[in-house]
Amino acid sequence: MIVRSNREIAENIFEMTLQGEIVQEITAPGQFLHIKPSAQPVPLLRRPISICNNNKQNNELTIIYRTEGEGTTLLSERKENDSVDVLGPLGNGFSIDETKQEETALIVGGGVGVPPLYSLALALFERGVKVTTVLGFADAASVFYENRFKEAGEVYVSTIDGSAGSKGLVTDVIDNESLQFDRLYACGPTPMLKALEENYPNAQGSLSLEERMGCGIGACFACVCHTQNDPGGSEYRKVCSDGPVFPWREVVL
Amino acid sequence: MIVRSNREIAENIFEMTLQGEIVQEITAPGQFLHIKPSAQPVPLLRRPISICNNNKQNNELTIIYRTEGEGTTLLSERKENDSVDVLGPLGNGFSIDETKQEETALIVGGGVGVPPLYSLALALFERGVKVTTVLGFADAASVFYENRFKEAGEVYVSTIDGSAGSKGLVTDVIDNESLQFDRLYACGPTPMLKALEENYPNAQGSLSLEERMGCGIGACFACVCHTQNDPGGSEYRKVCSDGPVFPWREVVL
Amino acid sequence: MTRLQTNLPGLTMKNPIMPASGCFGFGEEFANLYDLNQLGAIALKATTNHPRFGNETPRVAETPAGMLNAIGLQNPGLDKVISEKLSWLETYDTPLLANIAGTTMEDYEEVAADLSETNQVGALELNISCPNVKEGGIAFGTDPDLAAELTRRVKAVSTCPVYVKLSPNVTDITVLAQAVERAGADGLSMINTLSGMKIDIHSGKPLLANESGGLSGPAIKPIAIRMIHEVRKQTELPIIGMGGISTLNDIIEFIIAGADAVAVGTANFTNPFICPELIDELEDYAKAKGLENIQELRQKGVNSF
Amino acid sequence: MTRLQTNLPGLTMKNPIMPASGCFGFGEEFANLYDLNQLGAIALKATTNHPRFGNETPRVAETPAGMLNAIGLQNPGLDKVISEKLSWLETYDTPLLANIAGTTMEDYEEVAADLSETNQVGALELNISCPNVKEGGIAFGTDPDLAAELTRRVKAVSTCPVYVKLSPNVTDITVLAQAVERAGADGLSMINTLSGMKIDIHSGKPLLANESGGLSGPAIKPIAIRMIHEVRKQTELPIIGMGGISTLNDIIEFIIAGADAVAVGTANFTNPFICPELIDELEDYAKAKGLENIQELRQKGVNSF
Ligand SMILES: Cc1cc2nc3c(=O)[nH]c(=O)nc-3n(C[C@H](O)[C@H](O)[C@H](O)COP(=O)(O)OP(=O)(O)OC[C@H]3O[C@@H](n4cnc5c(N)ncnc54)[C@H](O)[C@@H]3O)c2cc1C
Ligand SMILES: Cc1cc2nc3c(=O)[nH]c(=O)nc-3n(C[C@H](O)[C@H](O)[C@H](O)COP(=O)(O)OP(=O)(O)OC[C@H]3O[C@@H](n4cnc5c(N)ncnc54)[C@H](O)[C@@H]3O)c2cc1C
Ligand SMILES: Cc1cc2nc3c(=O)[nH]c(=O)nc-3n(C[C@H](O)[C@H](O)[C@H](O)COP(=O)(O)O)c2cc1C
Ligand SMILES: Cc1cc2nc3c(=O)[nH]c(=O)nc-3n(C[C@H](O)[C@H](O)[C@H](O)COP(=O)(O)O)c2cc1C
Ligand code: FES
Ligand code: FES
Repeated sequence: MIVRSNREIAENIFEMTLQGEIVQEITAPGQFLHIKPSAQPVPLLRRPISICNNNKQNNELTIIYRTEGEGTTLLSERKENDSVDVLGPLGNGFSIDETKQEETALIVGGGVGVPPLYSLALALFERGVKVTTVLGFADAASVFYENRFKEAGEVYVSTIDGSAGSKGLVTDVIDNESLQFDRLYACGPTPMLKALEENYPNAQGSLSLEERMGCGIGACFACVCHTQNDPGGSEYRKVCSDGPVFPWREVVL
Repeated sequence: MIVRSNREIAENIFEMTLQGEIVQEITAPGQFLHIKPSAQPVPLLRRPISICNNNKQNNELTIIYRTEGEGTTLLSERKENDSVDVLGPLGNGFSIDETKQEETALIVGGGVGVPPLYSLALALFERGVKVTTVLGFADAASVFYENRFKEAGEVYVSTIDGSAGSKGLVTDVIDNESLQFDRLYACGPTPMLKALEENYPNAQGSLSLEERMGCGIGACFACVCHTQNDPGGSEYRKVCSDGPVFPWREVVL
Repeated sequence: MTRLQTNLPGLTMKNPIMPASGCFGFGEEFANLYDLNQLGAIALKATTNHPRFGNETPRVAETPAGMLNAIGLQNPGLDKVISEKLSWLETYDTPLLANIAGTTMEDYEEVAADLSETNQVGALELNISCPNVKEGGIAFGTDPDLAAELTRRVKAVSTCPVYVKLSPNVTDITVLAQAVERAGADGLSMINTLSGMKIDIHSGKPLLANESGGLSGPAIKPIAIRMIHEVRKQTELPIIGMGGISTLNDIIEFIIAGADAVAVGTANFTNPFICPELIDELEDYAKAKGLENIQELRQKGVNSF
Repeated sequence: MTRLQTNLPGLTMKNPIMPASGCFGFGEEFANLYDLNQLGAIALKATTNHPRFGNETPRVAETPAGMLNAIGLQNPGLDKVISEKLSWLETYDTPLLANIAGTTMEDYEEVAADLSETNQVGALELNISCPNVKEGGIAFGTDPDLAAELTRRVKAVSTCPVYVKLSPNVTDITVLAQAVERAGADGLSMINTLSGMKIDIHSGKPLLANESGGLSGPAIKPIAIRMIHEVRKQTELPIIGMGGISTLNDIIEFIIAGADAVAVGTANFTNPFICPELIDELEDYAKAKGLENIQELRQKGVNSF
């Protein structure tokens, strides 16, 4: 795909717009791209990055990524009109059909778990669902897309150090604001997902997982996770091809 | 150093101008740079490339290289204002003091052995030496710097397929034109150097060698060659730090 | 179109290129991307007698020009491999090399007997070298006597040719190669992964849940080439070469070193179309060089053509 | 400034970083670039009893994230090393680790006795693993009994501590480590290069004149880490870790894996200033993390600080 723009929108957080035919193949919010950060054999593997939003009219999509290590740092150095080796869209995204109009969807995102939730929020909003979003970040410098999510509904932001929004975790926000919901959608660090699972054991909805990947297409078995209610311990799901989005309580976090 | 220009001047032959303080440290024509083609660990090693010419006034030097493999291909992709990781100037170049004014120097270059000879030709010319240059290339498409060398004296070009200049090898030119000389300077493929050594066993002057290198500074012993007149076989020279320029018949080709 | 034809025991191949075991599953995912009939053969994921979940995650880690994996032989087990995977593969006419693994000799015998009985696999590939399974699986690959005995026993119960996949984690790979040759191996696959480790400096712990894993990718290519070159001097057995292949030149290097066919592993992750791309490139290359058969390159240089 | 202080048998080091044997000559070339007193120690180029020319060229070849070398132990021989190299090094107060090599046990004894007698070397490093010398040098490093006997004999004639440099080209490196420990080794250096090969596809011949060579550089780091981790579980002997180090994070990874000090080899070719740069970075890092001593990182993660 061709880089249309690539800019830092928060501390170490980049938003990249890419153009290419594969945008037409996107079927659901929450799918991801598998990106080769360099044409050379170092770094060797592709990096999974969620699709944040897309525009089929002009074949563009947006990704948002944090410069974690070698691969994402190389990605941040790409300039307009550079080309990027992209495999995708991969995986199964969020299903929104399950959520009815007039129902309330609570969207909870943490850090770089936020991006895939953006197109989800828009899709739910368009469907007539009432969307409430809670976004958690480390600090004020890391906050991004707060206003964007407001396009879909009410937005709460929390930061761990309290430098923006309320101080604390996303779960604190939900408690303090007594947020109610029919469906719960989440993506973020595993401790956050676990806390949500504990607090709302009977929630309906889905969550998006991360795991280290090889192939990204289901062939190498690098990315498996256990399923819940599996006494034998032999059941599994592949995050890349069965996920990355799973119904709440389907897989072991 | 900073790339000032980088352009293809013949088929797969690039001329790059680099700017940096190290230009001040150049002491003789024939020294080389040890260039890291990529900041990443692939390709790992530096590439030795001769300094073709330099301009101390504006801290610029020129190199000319053929895109052989991975490293030189990466180098050819560098654009104006990119920076290049350069070690140098390394090695000992051609000594011109040995050649007196009014003497005739024959300069013989083959392929990418031609570049280091250019500043040599200019230096000899400035010294008042009569310079005759013979340049050999594969074919017309590979010819470069023919006119540049004319700044220093008469120039003969030969190509193996006869598509430019006379058909044949540089040694054919010297024979056919009955070129006479007091000093012989050469750089090019080993078979060319060997032919010159055989044809002119008593020539005075020097030649520049190539060898695969590790460190480029004399520490790793990757680049040694045997010396002539060494019955024990234990004498050696390091191409990187004792050379790359050696007096005729000092080292085994 | 016969320039690339490669006939090895049990494997009549249109070309000498196959995906390597464990890097291609049982082909289903790649069948969505291209026609598997283009492949010379398919090396299937290791099959064990019982289903295995494998190791916990993380199972992969990246290293300079390489990767570590500790999948732990996850697979659906012999019965399901036969009933689901092989039956699905039946629609393809590409020969199958069934990789088998186990923790006892009896495990191997059981899987080998049943798989060869299906008549659907062209040959078996004994994974005696997978460094990820702690139950002793590693010993088969490093002890020449055990390797020979295992080969003999598997040969005795198999109706198709048996290739032994050698481990590079040994002092002298030629000793292993000769041991399994004497025991009746029909061919060799080499090399499997090198045992390696990456430590997450933040946690201070090995990054892989299994602590160590198998190193694959371009980083190991010089080791694979050296070992194939060494073994080729000792035996005329067919060698399926692998270890870091990702370009046409890599394949030529392996053939010159002594490989009769090659397998592409890790590169499938970087570029899922790598196998058909390399097959096309090799065909074009053979045509341009005027080779009657690609094996003419063996022991010779490109310049000879 | 004592955060990096590292005291190993015979080597009282300002910091745990030294250039690796064979990648630094005897220091003369680098002394033109920076003050050698900044280094924790210097591992000298292998010394043999008689001068050696070494192998023919090409002696180096590049591989993905690595390089092969087959220098063949070129060195001026014991007498000249003492009279020219050690006497030149006398002006520095950096401890020296003298790497010694040979083809017979007597060779090693002779070199060890004479070098330790000079009182100028802090410790000896037995290169029992150099894969380039065909005369049997490789056997010392792969046979635990030979390695132990060699260690015992060298210890007997040496007046300074003896480190044994282990070869990674073995089935189980812990067996070698334990053998030389029992034989009295004062420390271990690991790892030496892995035996590898590159073929020039144009000529069809191995690129190195020696055919095979030793693989070094980032490509081998996961193998070095795995081996050090394994050996550390078996012994409390000091370990000088090496194999692909080129960044601060690499050094931390080696220390966590179990290394007491580290050596930087191939990276000196890519960046001749790498050693002093890494020393500065490690000092800054230890300061920023508030470490009293860099060894606090051992077995722990960075997050603990
Ligand atoms: C389905 C999915 C979607 C993701 N979406 C996003 C996103 O939208 N924005 C974003 O910033 N990050 C996202 N991540 C995380 C992102 O993949 C990692 O941050 C990235 O791979 C780190 O690569 P690196 O080279 O910078 O780091 P390095 O640490 O150098 O990477 C080394 C290796 O570890 C892998 N790795 C490291 N961290 C992770 C991780 N958290 N998850 C999976 N693999 C990892 C890398 O892919 C690589 O193979 C997603 C991960 C998954 C699995
Ligand atoms: C002192 C000296 C001066 C040189 N000057 C020039 C010059 O001015 N212009 C020019 O085009 N070339 C010159 N060369 C040759 C140039 O170094 C090689 O063409 C270049 O290193 C090839 O690198 P690559 O990555 O493109 O090829 P690859 O084949 O991918 O290189 C692989 C490895 O082999 C080494 N190598 C390959 N060919 C050579 C060679 N001929 N000599 C030394 N090492 C080699 C590379 O440095 C690298 O380490 C010179 C060589 C030496 C020794
Ligand atoms: C993720 C992964 C899984 C593997 N699984 C198997 C396996 O099940 N059986 C086997 O014999 N080899 C297995 N291998 C080894 C490969 O078949 C191959 O020998 C090795 O990776 C070297 O080739 P490469 O560098 O091209 O990957 C696996 C390799 C990888 C990377
Ligand atoms: C060119 C070269 C020469 C070497 N010579 C020696 C030697 O003489 N003695 C020795 O014990 N190791 C020698 N080594 C091995 C290194 O000391 C080191 O163990 C190995 O290169 C791994 O470290 P690295 O990856 O940082 O280079 C040599 C390595 C290289 C690259
Ligand atoms: S990454 Fe290969 S199966 Fe998921
Ligand atoms: S390249 Fe290292 S001594 Fe010449």
